[in-house]
Amino acid sequence: MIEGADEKHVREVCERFGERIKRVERIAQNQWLLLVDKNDVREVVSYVINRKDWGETQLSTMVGTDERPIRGRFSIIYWLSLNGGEGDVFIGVKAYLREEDLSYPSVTPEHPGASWYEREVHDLLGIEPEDHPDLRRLVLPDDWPYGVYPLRKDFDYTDSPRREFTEEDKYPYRKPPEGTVVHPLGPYHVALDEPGHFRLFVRGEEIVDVDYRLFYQHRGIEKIAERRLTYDQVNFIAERICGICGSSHAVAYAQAIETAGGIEVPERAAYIRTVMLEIERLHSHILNLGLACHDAGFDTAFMHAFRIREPVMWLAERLTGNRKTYGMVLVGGARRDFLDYRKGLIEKTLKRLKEEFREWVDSTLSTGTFVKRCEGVGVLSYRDAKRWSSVGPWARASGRNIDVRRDHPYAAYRDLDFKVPVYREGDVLARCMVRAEEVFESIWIIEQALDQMPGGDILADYREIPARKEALGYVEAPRGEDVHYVMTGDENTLYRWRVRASTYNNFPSLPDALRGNTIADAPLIIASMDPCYSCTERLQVVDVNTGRVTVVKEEELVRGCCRWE
Amino acid sequence: MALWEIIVPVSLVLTIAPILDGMGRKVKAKVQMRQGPPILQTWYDLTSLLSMEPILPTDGLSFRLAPYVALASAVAAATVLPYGGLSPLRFSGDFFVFLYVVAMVSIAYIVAGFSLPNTYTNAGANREMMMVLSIEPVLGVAIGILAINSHSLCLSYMPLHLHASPSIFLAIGLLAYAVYVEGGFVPFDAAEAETEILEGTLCEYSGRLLGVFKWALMVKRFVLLWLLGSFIVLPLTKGFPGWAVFLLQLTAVLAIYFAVVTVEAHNARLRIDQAIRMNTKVFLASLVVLLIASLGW
Amino acid sequence: MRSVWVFHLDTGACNGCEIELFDALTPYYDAERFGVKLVGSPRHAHAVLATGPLTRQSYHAAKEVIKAMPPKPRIIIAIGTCACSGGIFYNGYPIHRRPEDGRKGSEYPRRGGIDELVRDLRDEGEPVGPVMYIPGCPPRPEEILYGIALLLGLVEKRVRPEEHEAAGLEVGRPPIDERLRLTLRERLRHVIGHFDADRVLEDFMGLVSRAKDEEELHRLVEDYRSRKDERLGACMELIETEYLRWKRGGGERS
Amino acid sequence: MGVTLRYPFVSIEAPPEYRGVPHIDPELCIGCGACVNACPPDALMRIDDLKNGTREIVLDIGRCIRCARCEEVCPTGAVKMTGRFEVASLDRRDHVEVVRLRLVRCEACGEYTDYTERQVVKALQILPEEEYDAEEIKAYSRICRRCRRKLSALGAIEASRRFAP
Repeated sequence: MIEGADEKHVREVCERFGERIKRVERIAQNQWLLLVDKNDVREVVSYVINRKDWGETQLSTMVGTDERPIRGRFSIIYWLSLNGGEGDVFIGVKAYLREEDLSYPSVTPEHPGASWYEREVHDLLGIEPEDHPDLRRLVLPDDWPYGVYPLRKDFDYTDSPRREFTEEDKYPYRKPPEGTVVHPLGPYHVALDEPGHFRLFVRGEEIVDVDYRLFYQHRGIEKIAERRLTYDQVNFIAERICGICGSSHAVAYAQAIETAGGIEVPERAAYIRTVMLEIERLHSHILNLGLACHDAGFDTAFMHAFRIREPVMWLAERLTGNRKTYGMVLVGGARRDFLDYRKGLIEKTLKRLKEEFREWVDSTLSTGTFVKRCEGVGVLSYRDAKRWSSVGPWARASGRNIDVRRDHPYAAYRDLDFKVPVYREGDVLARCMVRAEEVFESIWIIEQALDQMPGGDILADYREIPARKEALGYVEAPRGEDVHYVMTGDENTLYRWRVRASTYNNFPSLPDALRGNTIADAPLIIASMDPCYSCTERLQVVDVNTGRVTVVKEEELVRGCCRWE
Repeated sequence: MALWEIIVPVSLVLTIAPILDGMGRKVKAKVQMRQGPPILQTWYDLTSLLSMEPILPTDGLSFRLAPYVALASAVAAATVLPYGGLSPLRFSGDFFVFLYVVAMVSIAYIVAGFSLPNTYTNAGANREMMMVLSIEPVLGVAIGILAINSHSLCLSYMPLHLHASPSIFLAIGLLAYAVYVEGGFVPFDAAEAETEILEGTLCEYSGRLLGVFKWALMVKRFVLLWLLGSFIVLPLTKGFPGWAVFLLQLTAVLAIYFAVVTVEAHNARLRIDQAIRMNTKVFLASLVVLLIASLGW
Repeated sequence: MRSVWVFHLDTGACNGCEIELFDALTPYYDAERFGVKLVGSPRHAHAVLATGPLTRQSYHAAKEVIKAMPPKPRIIIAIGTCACSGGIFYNGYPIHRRPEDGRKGSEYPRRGGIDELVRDLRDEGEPVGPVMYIPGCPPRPEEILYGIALLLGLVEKRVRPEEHEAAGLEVGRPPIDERLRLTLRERLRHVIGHFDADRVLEDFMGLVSRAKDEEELHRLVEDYRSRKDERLGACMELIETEYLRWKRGGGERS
Repeated sequence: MGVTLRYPFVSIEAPPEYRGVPHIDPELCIGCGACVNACPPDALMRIDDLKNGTREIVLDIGRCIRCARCEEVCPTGAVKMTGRFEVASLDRRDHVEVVRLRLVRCEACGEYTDYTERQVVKALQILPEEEYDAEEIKAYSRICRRCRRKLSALGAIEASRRFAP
């Protein structure tokens, strides 16, 4: 047995590949790093992903790093996780790439869920996945020059090179399939709160296929954090990765650093974090349910959803000082304590919320026109959900039984009891149901956490965070698994930080859910994924055509659809 | 016929339609537990739009004329309806004129929508077309039954000469449905859906032209509601003085409108195919009613 | 103006401002009271509500949106710190900045956000109306309402530039030893967080200045503990202990 | 049964826990720049003018993300989060707050040092009196780093002469 393979699943992988696993390193209690040759990456990754008896295996994140200043090479790590009660295991498959030869066999042909990750390292680091079916630009702006890789260490974070940008060499969208017309959606569309450009290829009102260009919100966060900010400051930019599930990102980041630096978080802080994460889930789920109603033209339900959500925002403001960006997380613990009167506020708010939300769900689900719009619409099959490594309510509505809180307990979740709702239908209605049920579960979790909250400090005292330590931090955000990878650096700054938001894993499966539906349902389906483009940091999509027989000329189309671009 | 007999009702309709819309917004706000905008808000919006120079995305004449055609048609529809004792234009067969000019508003909307190479306006025009094609027959049949019953083709004469029969009540029901759908109220507002197709045809209009178009649509709604209100009120108020009848008509229209808005507030928007399917069913039902009516029941 | 139709323009925001913006339209805040209506097309809009630090990818689209608006009044409402000045992301590589603004300068007011686009448009000769800046991260719905009300002339402006010459050499002296105060403050930050720590410490210093001797101080502390939250009480006890230890250690200066 | 609040037609206050816009108390600020180092979005800046001997601590609340890190690290309590939130304006200059402090002038070379007069006063409050002689420190603090280095070098030479004449 290879030294370090002290866990059943890891041992099995090592036995299966023998000598080809060059080294095993346990970098944290539940995280193993397997070093392989770059040509073996694809095989090892697909072996783990495809082990049917290992439950909901998942590509959790993939990181490319410019390790030239330390080791003279680039590195890639595919992080796989086992979920669904199989054990608390994260397996990283790592390979080094020499600068002269940055190509390696792509994993995408085996597991489509790897597509975006590989496009991203291609964009940002210049790593070349061979046989990748679609290596179009994903992350960087259209007017970014080719051959400039911002995440390489020799790139200054404030540089912002441009290239001449002409109409012709805009983003290479796919040609619409025979007999279809392009219906553009976004980047500025009322039903998409955030910019993203979709091209729906439509026949009549039916969506035949979809192309997209996203990442309008790519803000270079990882680079800013590696160069401009200190460990504690990064908490605040992490929180601003997403304005809806920001706290999840801040916690995921802090947990990654704490794991890497061996910092023990006081128990009370873990409970405080848990309560804040659940409060965030409450407001996020109610928000999303409200927006789904809005997109279905049901404004009254939208208004009422926001009305009953508002006290949650007020509660957050009184607990943390801000309605949305809680600023509660520092490396090592929490920033504000729950005094007795604050606990009282939580209890009071939850009591009211529980009643009002139940009423809201009942009345909304008894509205025939609304249910008609949601039932059987935007179906994502279990196969597709798994194929794309989807996460969160989007995956759970399609039958994937995964939830980081249960499968890889962090903060205080180990001590708490809760159910994970799973539906098989995979339609918009199922997603609404998952969210509605999770609201009640969250309330229950908070009640328990308040009851069991231990005493003690809320912020750990630590001296220094050692350099060159790697670790993952993960959180079940309202939209699903958020995974942060960190490699610590010198002088109180990060060497590498890779943020993987939940929408990043969900988005690529969206075309599968859109196909076969009508343009009228597109905004609703997109909303039901609860996309957070800003989380994902970079995004754009395409849409459908009109039912006219005359085929609109390509140029006209471009003019028509580019009007808002 | 004096000129004032036309000017007064027309200016009344032009003034009241936006106020009615403002009231609707207020009612909706109340259902949603909000304070809502002032009742005159729609008027403020209109004046603001009418004072703004429009942007013309195309040189096409149809794009520029469509709003005015729509407004003129809607106003024309208003002139054949009875207001208390007054009917600005009444002649036998004005019922066909009414159907025609109401359809003209939609046609202007459709033409405007197709005058641009923009998929949103096209989708809006397309949906409006499907909607009109599926609902105009119902409207026609409903009024047709009323015409058969009253042996008249004049809209101001018909309501006064109806005799009670089961088919009449069914016909009024059909008329109410047709008015609801034709008025573009939720759940039948797919053609102007903001979140789906950015208000369809209107998405490329701006400033004055947008104002005129919106006004036309409001007038159309008002005219349809007035038609329905008249068929309910006039048969019950034979022999009342003209002003009283007018006030009762107005009250009826307000009552119907509030009911409509409340229904609107409690529904999601139907997809166009769902709406069409529903309209088709209603149309088939209307044929049955027509059969009953022609049998004299 | 009694009617403000707004188009929402997200130039790379984190969504925080978006949801607060939505909130401002919902029952508790109801911006429709002032005639604010969210519209789906820039052609209909009197104003754009801009959020986000203006990423390069969204720059071109954002420019098209503003050009698609009627030339008058074309008001820009910058919502949130990012739109006002680029926020925490201001000098990241995918953020649009005018070349002359640089990326590492220490100019003030801080540059960035939608302003970069507005100035570009003005340079191109496009008419652009006034820009209302509503900072906040994200701004509360009340702040957004306030900003819009300010634009409509319904409320007074409440901020002005502040410049102070801090010439005096008096820096104030707390009633307890400064070194002890700083040590306790750091310790309490770990116990209940800086926000409550500052308050307890202040309360304690209040008690010290009120108390004539240690006995009275102890009484006051006991009284405080009986009135206040358990956690605050525990902190107060910790402070008192440390204070007395320091004092008995002969640390007090004359 | 509407729930709409009357704001902005009535004035309201944010809850006491609210982190509003920060404010620098010019009476308490010593210009140490701890807040500048902690500020994630660089809304706080320290700008030294070594020619005129002034230091500006600049706060731009239009760049501030209201994380309250400045308040957390400020040693004198000069930076405080206020409950204010009504800070919208048509002019960005309204958002800027500047505190100007005097830098210490080196008594040896006449150049300005990179710390303020007030920093020295504060440091003297913190240093335990029994271990240091206040007067000596005070005198020492009025000499810039470079001169101090020079002095200690001279001192070392002087001392070495004693042993190796």
